[in-house]
This record gives sequence, structure tokens and C-alpha cells, in this order.
Amino acid sequence: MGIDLLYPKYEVVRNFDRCITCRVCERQCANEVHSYDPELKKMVADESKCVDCQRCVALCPTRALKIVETDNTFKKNANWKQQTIEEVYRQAGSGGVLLSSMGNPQEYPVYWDKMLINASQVTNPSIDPLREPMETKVFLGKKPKTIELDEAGNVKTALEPQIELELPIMFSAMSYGSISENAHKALARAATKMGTCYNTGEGGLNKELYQYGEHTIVQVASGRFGVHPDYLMAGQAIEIKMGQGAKPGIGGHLPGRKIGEKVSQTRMIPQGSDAISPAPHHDIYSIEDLRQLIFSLKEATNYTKPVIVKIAAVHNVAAIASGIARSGADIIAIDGFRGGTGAAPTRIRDNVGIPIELALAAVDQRLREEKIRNDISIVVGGSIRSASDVVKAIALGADACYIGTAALLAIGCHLCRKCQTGKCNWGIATQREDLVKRLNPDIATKRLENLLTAWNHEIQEMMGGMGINSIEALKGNRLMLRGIGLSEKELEILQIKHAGE
Amino acid sequence: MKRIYVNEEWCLGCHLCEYECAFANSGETNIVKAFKRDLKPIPRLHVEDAENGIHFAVSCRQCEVPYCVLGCITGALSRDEQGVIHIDDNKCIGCRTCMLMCPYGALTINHNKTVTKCELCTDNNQEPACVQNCPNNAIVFEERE
Amino acid sequence: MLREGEIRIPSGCAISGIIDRKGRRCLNGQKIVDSIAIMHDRSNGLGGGFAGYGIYPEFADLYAFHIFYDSMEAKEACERYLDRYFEVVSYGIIPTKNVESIQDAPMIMRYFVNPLLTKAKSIGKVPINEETFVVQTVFYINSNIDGAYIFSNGKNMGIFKAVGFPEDVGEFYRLNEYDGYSWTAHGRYPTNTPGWWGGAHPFGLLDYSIVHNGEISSYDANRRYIEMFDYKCTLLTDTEAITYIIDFLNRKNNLPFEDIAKIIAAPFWNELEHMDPTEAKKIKTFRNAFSSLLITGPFSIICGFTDGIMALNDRLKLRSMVVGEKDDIVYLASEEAAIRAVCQDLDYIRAPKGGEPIIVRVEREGK
Amino acid sequence: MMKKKYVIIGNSAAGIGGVTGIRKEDKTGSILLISQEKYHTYSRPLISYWLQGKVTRENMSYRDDHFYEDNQCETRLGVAVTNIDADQKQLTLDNGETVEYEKLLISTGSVPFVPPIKGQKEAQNCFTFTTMKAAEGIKELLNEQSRVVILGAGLIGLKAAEAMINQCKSLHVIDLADKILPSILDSETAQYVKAHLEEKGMVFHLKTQIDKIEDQKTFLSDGAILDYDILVLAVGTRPATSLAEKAELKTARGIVTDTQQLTSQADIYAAGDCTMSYDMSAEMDKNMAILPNAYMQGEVAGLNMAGKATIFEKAFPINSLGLLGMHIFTAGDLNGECKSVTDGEDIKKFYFKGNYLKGFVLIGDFVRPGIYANLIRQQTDCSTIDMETMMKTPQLAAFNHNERFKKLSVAH
Repeated sequence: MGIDLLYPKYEVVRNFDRCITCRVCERQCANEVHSYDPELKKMVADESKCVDCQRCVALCPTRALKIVETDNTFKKNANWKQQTIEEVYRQAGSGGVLLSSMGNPQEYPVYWDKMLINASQVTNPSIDPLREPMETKVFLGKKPKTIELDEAGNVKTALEPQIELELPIMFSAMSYGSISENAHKALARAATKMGTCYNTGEGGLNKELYQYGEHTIVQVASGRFGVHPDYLMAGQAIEIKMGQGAKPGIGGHLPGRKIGEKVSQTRMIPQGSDAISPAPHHDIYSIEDLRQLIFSLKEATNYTKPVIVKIAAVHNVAAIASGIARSGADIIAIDGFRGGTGAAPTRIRDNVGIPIELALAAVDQRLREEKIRNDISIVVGGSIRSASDVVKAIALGADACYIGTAALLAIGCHLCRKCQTGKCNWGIATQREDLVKRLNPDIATKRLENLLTAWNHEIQEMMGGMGINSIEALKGNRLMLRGIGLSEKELEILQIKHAGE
Repeated sequence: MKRIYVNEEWCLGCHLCEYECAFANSGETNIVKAFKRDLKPIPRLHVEDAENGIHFAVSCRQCEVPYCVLGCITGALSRDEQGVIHIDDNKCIGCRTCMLMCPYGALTINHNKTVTKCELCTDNNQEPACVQNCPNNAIVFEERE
Repeated sequence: MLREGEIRIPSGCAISGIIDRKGRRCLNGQKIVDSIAIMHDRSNGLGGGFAGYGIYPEFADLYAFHIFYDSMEAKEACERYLDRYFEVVSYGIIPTKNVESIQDAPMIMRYFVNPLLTKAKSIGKVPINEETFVVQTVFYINSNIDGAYIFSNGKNMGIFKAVGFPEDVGEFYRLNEYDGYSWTAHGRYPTNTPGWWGGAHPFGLLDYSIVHNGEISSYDANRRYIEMFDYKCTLLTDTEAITYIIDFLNRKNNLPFEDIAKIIAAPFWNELEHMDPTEAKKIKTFRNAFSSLLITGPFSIICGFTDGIMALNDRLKLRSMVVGEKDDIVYLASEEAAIRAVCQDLDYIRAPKGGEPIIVRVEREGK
Repeated sequence: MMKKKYVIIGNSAAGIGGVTGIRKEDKTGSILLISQEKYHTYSRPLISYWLQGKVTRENMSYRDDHFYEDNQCETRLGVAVTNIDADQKQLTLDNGETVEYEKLLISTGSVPFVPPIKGQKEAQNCFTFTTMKAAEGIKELLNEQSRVVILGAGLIGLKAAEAMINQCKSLHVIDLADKILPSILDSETAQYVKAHLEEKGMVFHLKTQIDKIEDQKTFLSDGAILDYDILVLAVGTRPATSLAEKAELKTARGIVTDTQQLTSQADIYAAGDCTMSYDMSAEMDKNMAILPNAYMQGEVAGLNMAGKATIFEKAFPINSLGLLGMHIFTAGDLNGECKSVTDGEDIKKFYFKGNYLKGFVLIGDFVRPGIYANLIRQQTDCSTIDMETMMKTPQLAAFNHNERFKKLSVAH
């Protein structure tokens, strides 16, 4: 259709003094960028296909490769940025909705980076995590109004079902189908080893992974894929997915080509058929419907599993959260607008929802004001990037955090944001067998364990600095935070003092 | 003894092991230099690429009953105490009988027309180059029964 | 300068406590003054105070309100309010003596009152019981009547505090004229404070009184939790928050002090492995249900209550505290010297472990 | 008289295999090795390379210089055994010594077959080509003026020819058969190789024999007369069984042994070229005069002598033969149903009996031929593997996953 107005975004820079034409790059590129020209006796590249996933760079034995952003520039225009123009070209060419994946990459303020953590000096001592116990165990679930004792002084009150975590970090929902079987295996094994949980996402649960059930959160989403009694009983908890930070108000669409034999079995849908998750649950048009779903799930599992309700952080998140707390849910998971996804309409991903930091502050405060904070635990996700983000989230009032993108990075993801193509060169967001096998779960599991171990050490260091030796004493301890470069309004919402105050 | 084993399901067929092996035994300290020589160094293992995405590397199994050694007409091949099978290329006259004896096709002819094979480059007890550089643990160096 | 309630002020301190197991009113106020006095250097003259139990036998069944007034208006407003909802059986100025180092004293009044629940309806909340009503009144007056501050409101006990060194405060309040079965004392070392009398310690609610040395790192976690249960932390001090926590757990949840210790200074998870299973289960349940009431950071507290005293250290023992005993009298203090000062020949003296509560209950005849 | 636990006659592959086999089991029992030749053990096939100048004398040794010491093996080199008394378990040596043995290994190898030709006995400069001594004799005479005549176009004859072709004036090869290398090639492949050798300067006289030899002339059956400076008789070898026969051991096409290399006489074992063994590919007994088998039989014999019951059965002929830059791999029996694959210059022929590969011939620069040989050794049912791709290139990929797993992922 006429001229292609899209110039390649990246350039493959190959140092021919180093290139030994081993052709590893060629074999490793699912986008078929590299090839060998027998006449030139040289490697050549079709840059228009390059997504900058860095696979070839990582595997080149002679470090002969680098991928750089092209410096070819359209005429500068502060209003019509190059990307904006290219998107118009793309849509004029395709007539379609722009698709992209992973988290919102746009330049919005990151409030984690505008909060600073406290430390002890003189008037009280910091605690050395290498000498003293530094506890990070958390329980998620409803807390009783009171604890009654019998004559003997033993506990009479029975607790609601709880999730017990050795550290306040879980792997967030990523469905089998959107990510590969090996990625799922790694998440499940690492969660088990580290005493935390991973989340099946809406793709059902492969029977092979039932063995990790104690460390599995099974999700029930609008598509109800792979949901059946054994599935519900298989996990430690059940998560109802109402929304996702990357695409609030939008359903999901897993293209048929990703529905191979195993995925189709697990999701209980025909092979090759598109898997459509409706935007709303068609049995939930209001909060009272949610209550019914929560209790039918509890009934189905004899009240042995805590129920999580996951929502996207949207404008009136506090009110919604309060409604959920009153609907019988044990845990609320809030997903910020930077949360990742396997595929979302670009406009939605980049323009809908609010930052998790503000949502969390508002929800925690609102639930306390309504005196129902103990009825529900709060889990937050949507771009938790480091141990300090975790510490800040907990100080703001979260019980635990979900990490998704960070986990994928740990196993090789380079955020090329092309999951939707299904050609993930790192074997993560793909179902193509030759690509899936690139992710050896043994290696991936170890890397995930390392990441959690490292973050937990850092969390403990920061706690020790604050003179806190158990994570529960940090929860909602907003005095431990100070804002930096924040407006009165932002401070008011976060309910923290400004640095220097 | 510790041997090289192949985890076929994890082999990507990237062939890195071949290049790292050839480099490790090239005597060069720089991989680029090794492969810019007129005679490119020859790997001592071989990656087979089959249909339907099956790949695997084949190198000397260091057999308990090494047909190559039994068949060697010059005594160039020998098995040391550890069980590693070595070749003395001063003695090898390139008759290739060992190649005909080896059930795995693990021996190859070198540029100088003598036979070369994997002798487990484990000097200063590091893992063999192919194992070290396999991006997906498809080649491992371990005890197995 | 901002005062307590407007800003959070860290402070180090000295604490001391004495109790007679038999509950005899054999302890003269001077004894506790002598004990705290020896720890002069642990205070800096910006606050001292005492709590005495069994000091008002003649009004044992009435709530004794000790109130600071900054102005006559405040006094009138407050008394009008009290008259409306309480039967004021007796009242008067708390007798004091001029002490040079004690300056800018407010008007200090004492009322022995009896709540009139029937009348209570008219103020917003319908009181569940007498004690709740008293607590609500205290919160109401302290936060709504400018210049009036109730700093003691228990039965047959009283708190005496001021800006100054504790020994001077004791002399100022003429504590040698009071006898009781149990006393606690506090000498304060705030890093900065205008020295507001209300900000001195002990802090009291009903018959709970707390003296505390330390700076807890869990403060805001504890505060934001306890405030979900109708407590208002108006002073932003550790002592206030700890007092409310103890009131919440003991009075509202009927948990014994032994268990309270297991909640606010909970054993470490790794200790549970070596415990008897039912005990371990209990602690696990507590740590789960009351996770936000765990107090971290350094503290040593002495909590006085009608039936006795509890002394407790944070679980790492980041603050000093020793306990000694002679015959039926138990002594507690930040430093051994403070005990030796009032009792030379002790039966024993020791330093309790971190998180190990020292609980002394008075045994009365018929009880 | 001297007493030895183990006595070995013969110092080549089978004998050395015997020593090694014994020492695997018995580290101390005394060993005596007796050999007619005076040299430290050397590799017989290397004599042609030596003559060609490709290897030095030192590099010809089959095992390093301290092999005997390392294995506590006493030797009598340059000494021949004249008699075996099986009942007394005694040997008589030509130096007068007698030796008493507990276990005896006969690995006397083979002797060149010298056809009855008129004038042969008196002939000058006439050699066979199986021993160092012969090679040394030839080398003394060989120069660029030499006219060389070789009788026999088999393995030995052609290796001798290869060794000399570039060091002499002319070289003629005579054979009664109608093709060269009759034992391992069919006419087509033989023709192909012959052409190559002719290109290198060899002259062949096939379907021809020498009627008589007379003052450095050979008179051929076709009437031609060839002057020679060096005459090599390489018609073939025979198992060296004379001693055995004298001792009344059972012999046929070589000394008869069971699968443990035990002869018809208790405590007397035999191994190597002097024995008859079972060719699993041809499914018949024959004398397989090839080094790898000799060594393996020797080792098995040694193990049994030292008391470790071991069986040798997987025997079939293999040859890896380089002739002036052309390489030939052959294995097994070449009489089955033939499938040939040619790519370019190279030739591949596979011989099947039903689903089983029985033999093959590869001519050219081939890699991994052992994978084919192993199909014969393991008697692999070729219908269970992808034989088509296998015949294109030898590969383990032609096996199913489990087979590969056994090969590559479990200990050997």
C-alpha cells in the first residue's frame, strides 16, 4: 500500500573486526534479523525486523554486536513527537488499534522515587540484621475483631484462612499462555523454595504444577479459563481478577496461535481458538454480585481458601476498595497503572489508571478511617522495581507486594515490549516450542530465588536502619517516609511529611 | 568419574559450544584472533541439528571400554587414571582406525591430519569450555550413574 | 516552638517503680522521690512525674480527675461540662509547695467524680459503660476545651507531673504527704520541648499509668492501628500510644498482662520452634491478629494499674532495667542505683531479659 | 628351570593386550613375554609408514619404553619357542632355557604366505612385508633408480606400494585376482581406487601371476618380463600355528578357541592373527588378521588367564586404509544386499541382510564412520532408526530420543 513511512527504529551495529560468522545471532533471532551472505562471506541484518530484545547481543561470543536506536530523526516538533507521528503512520497503514505490552513506558512521575526512608541516629539504635533476627514473615487475610481465651488461657478464636509468607513479596498473575510453561515452572518452584506465592493468572493451572499448590494463587477471571473444583482447591488462595493496571476496563485476548495443545487443555478451550476475556465479568455488574461470587468460591472450597479481589488502580479506588472490604474478600490486590501485560491497546496502557503509590495511600487511609482495615489485607503491584519500593509500599500501608516485571527481568526479559507477537527470543512470552526451550527452568528458578533473597536482605538492612526488627512494625508506619519535591496536595494524599519537616 | 552429559531438551542448537571448544583448544587467548587465523580451529565436539527442533552436542563419552583405544594401531590413544582418554599427536599417524571404532563419532581429523578429540579441558579445575559457555545448561559436567 | 501533639519529640528517660505485694499502704511518696532522684542525670529538667496507687482511700470508688488549667475561662468551661455529666463529690486545688526550680505552674485542680450515664446521651456517643464514658470525656475535654487538660483520671490513684527535675516535682507536689501501695516515677530527657506540663510523664488513662524510657520505631504503625479503636493520640508520644495499647488489650479485649507482653514484645519466630506447641500456636495467632501492636525499637516501661505493676523491656532489651525484691516489696528502675538508694539489703536483684515481663499483682485479703 | 605364572608368546597387539588384560586383574603374578623379534613392541602396520619415512623408529613403538617395567613383565626378545609340552606345562626355548607356566597365551600372529614360484628360493632382493626386518632390508636397497615389483594387490602389497612409489623409478603390482583389494572391495570400488593409484604412477598387472624368477627378472603369465631391483611377495599371510599344531592344539583356519580365547588345551589360550575367530557380520569362523581384534582378543585372554571370566564375541573385520591421499573405510561383510549412496567424488556402499547392516565401504573424506560400524556391532534393527538420513550422514539424530539418551546422558 504505497510507501512504507516507517523507518526502522533500531540499527544493528556489527563490528566486523570481531565477527567470526559463527551465526549464533542468526540461529537465535526469531525475528530473522540476521543472516549470512555466502557471496559477501559476511553476516547481514534486516533491521526493520529488530525489536531490540538483545538476545543476539547477549549470545555473541565475541561481543561483536550492539543494537542502537536509530538517529534518523523527523523534523523536531515538541507537540508532534516522532513516536506520535509514527503511530499515526502505523494506524494509517493498518487501520487497527495500536497494541503493545509490558508496563506504561511514558514519563509520568514515579512517586517511589519521591519518597525517602528514615534511619535511626542517637536517640534510638539501628539494628544490625547480621547480628539480630530481622523478621519479614507476613500473614495475609482477615484479622479477628478480638482473640478469646478459654479458662486455661488457650486461644478459642479460630482464624479465617490466611496466606503465610516468609517475605512480603509474591509473584503477580501471569497466565500460562501469555508466558511459557517453563516460565511458570520457574515461578512456581522459586515461590515454593522461598516460602511465598506465585499466581496462575487467568490461564488455569497445568496438572504438573499442582505439586506447588501450597505456594500457588489460582486466579478466576472474566474468561473463567481452566476454572473447576480441583483447580480452586489446588491453590493456597483464590484471586478474582476484576481489573489489571495495564488495561483497566479492558478484557484480554490471547490469539489462537498461542493456544497449543497443552494451553488448550489447561484453559479448557479448543486448540487454536482465540481466548477472549470479556472486559467485565458477565455475572458481576455491581458490588453485590461480587459478594456472591466471593461466597460461591468460598462455598466451593469449604471456606478453606482466602479470596483475593484484584482491581486496577483507578480514580475512586478508595471507595471501591472499601466496598470490596465489605464484600467478604480477605485480601485486596491493587494494580498500578505501570503494571505489565502480555498485550494491551497502547492508548489504554499509556493513559488509563493512576499510580499505585497514590492509590495505596488513599486506600489504606480510607480503610482505617472506616475501621475496616483489619478486615482485609492489601497487596500492591504495578511496577515494584526494587527492595526500596517494597519498603516504601509497606510503610505506606501495604501488607505485601506483587512483582511481575521484575520477576521476568530476572529470568532474561529485556522489556522489548513485543510480547504480543509471541516471538519472545528469551522463551518467556511465547508458546513456540523452539523458543520455550530457551528458558531452562533450573536456571530461571535459581535466578528468581537469588532476586528474592537479595531483595529480602536489602529490606532487612533498611528495616535495621530504621530500628525495626519485624516487618509488621513497618506496615503503615508512614513516619518512616518523607516526601521530596512533592506538592502539598501530593503530601496530603500520601499522608507523609516533607523532607526536613 | 565426572563426565560431560547432554541435556537434549535444553539444547538450543546455537552451536556456541563448538566455537568455545575450538577457541579453548586453539592456544589463543583471544577468541577473535583464534578464528581470524587462516586455519580456523576445529571443535572437538559436534552439535547435531535434527528436524523438529532437536539439537544436541556430541563429544567423547570417555568410555569405560574405549574402542578407540583398543583399536589404535600406534598406541597414540590412552586412558589415564581418572579415565580421561588422551591422544598423543606425535604418535598418531592419522590412520583413522579410531574414527571407525568410535560408536559416537566423537573423533575428528585435525588440520595436521592427525586425530583430535575432547580431552576435557578441565585445567585448573574449571569446567570444560563447552559446559561453561552453554547458555542453557544443555551440556553439564557431573557424576552420573 | 511546637508542643507535644503538634510535633513528635524523641526523648530518653529514667523510670522507677515500687510496689508492696500485700497491697498495704506502707509506701510513702518520699520513697519513690528518693529513688528517682538518684538518676538525676537521666533527666534534663524538662519533665518529671509520679503515679501513686492507693493514695485516695477515702474516695476509693470515685474517679479522681487531676486537671491543668491555663486560664479561668478554661476552668469554667471544663467545670460546666463536668457538672453537666458528673456528680462532683469533692474538689479542690492540689496542694503544692513553692520550689524555685519549678516555674510557670498552671492552675492544678483535683475532682472526685461519679459519672451520670443517664445524662450522657446528649453528647454524641451513647456510652457502653462507665469507663468508656470517662475515657470519652477525657478525650473530649483534652481536645475540645482549649487550656484544660485532664492528666489523671483513675480511681484511688493519682498522677503528679510537671516541667522540672523529678525530685523537684515530688517536692512541689508534697508527695511525702501521700501513702500508697504502689508508685511509679519518671524523669524526662526530651531532645527539644517547650516543656509543657501536660507533656510530662507518667501518662494515664483510667487507672492505667505508664512510665516509659525509649523511642519506639513502630510508633506510627501502632498509632494508626490503635486509632481505629476510638483512641486519639493527641500528644504523639510513645507513652500515650503504649497506654492506649494496654487499655485496648487489657480492658477492651480482656487479655491478661502476660499475654499483652507476648503481643507488644512478641517472641521471635525462631523461638517458637523450641516452644510447647499450644503456646507457639497462641503466639502465632497473636502475632497474626495483632501484628500492628508489636512494638519495636528501644523501650522499658513500667505500667501501673489498680491490681499491680508490669515492667517490660523491648525484645532486644535496648534499654536498661533491673528488678529487685526485699520481703514483699518489689523495686523496679532503669538503674540499680535507684533501687539501692531506697533499699540496701535486697533479697535479690537482676536484669530481666528483653521481652520478659515482670508482673507483680497485689494480694489483698478477700481477693 | 624358571617358573612363571603367566607366559605369553608374541610381542605384538595380542601379546600386549594379554599383558594388559592380566594386569587389570592380577597386579603381582609373574609374567614372561617371549618374542622371536628382538625389538621392543612395535606396531606392525607402521612398517610401511616407516619405509615411507612418515614415522621415526621411536614413534613406531606400540607402547612406551617402560611398558614392560610398568607391568612387571619379564621379556625374552629375539628368542623363539621351539616346543610346548602341554602336559608338563613347559616350554622349550631355542636358547636352551625351559620355562614352566601356569597359564600360557599363544599370540604368535601370522606368517607371510610365500607361493611356490620357480626360482623364488634363489631369488635376489626378494622380500615379504610383515616384519621390521623385511622393511629394513628393503630400505637398504631402495633408491630413485629402483625398479620395484610387488606380487599381491591386497592390503599389504598396496601399503608397501604406497610406501615406495615416490622413492623409486618404477613400480609394478601383480595379482592373480581381477581386481585390487579383493578382500574388501567390489569391482566398481576396486576400479575407482585402482584408477587413483595408477594416476600416482603404479602399474597393475591383474589376472596375472609370476611363472618364474630368474636373475632379477620376473616372468609373468601374460608373457611380459619385468626387471626388478626389489621384489616384494605380499600375497597374503597365514596364521602362525606350527607351534600349536606340534602341541596338538585343535586348529582350523587358525588356532581354535572358545569365546574366552581358551584353546582345546587346558590353561593354553590363544589370541590375535594366529587364531580363528567368529565374524559376526559374515556369521562364520575365519582368520581375521586385523589389529584391533587382535588386541581385544589378547586382553580378553589375559583377563580369563587371571581368573576374570570374560567373553569376546563382537568381532568383525574393519579396515581404515589411506592410500596416497585417498581414504577408505570398510567394515564387516560385503556380500549382502547393497545400497549405495554417492555424493560427488565420494562413494558409500552399505550391505544389508534384512533389516541389519552387515558391512559398508566408504571412500572419501568421511567423518564419524564409527556410527555405522556400531550398527554392525550392536546388530541394530535398522527399521527402528531413520536409516535414510543415517546413510546420508552418520548421525545419532537418526536414533529415537531414548536411544540417544542412553548414548549421551548416562554413564558409560
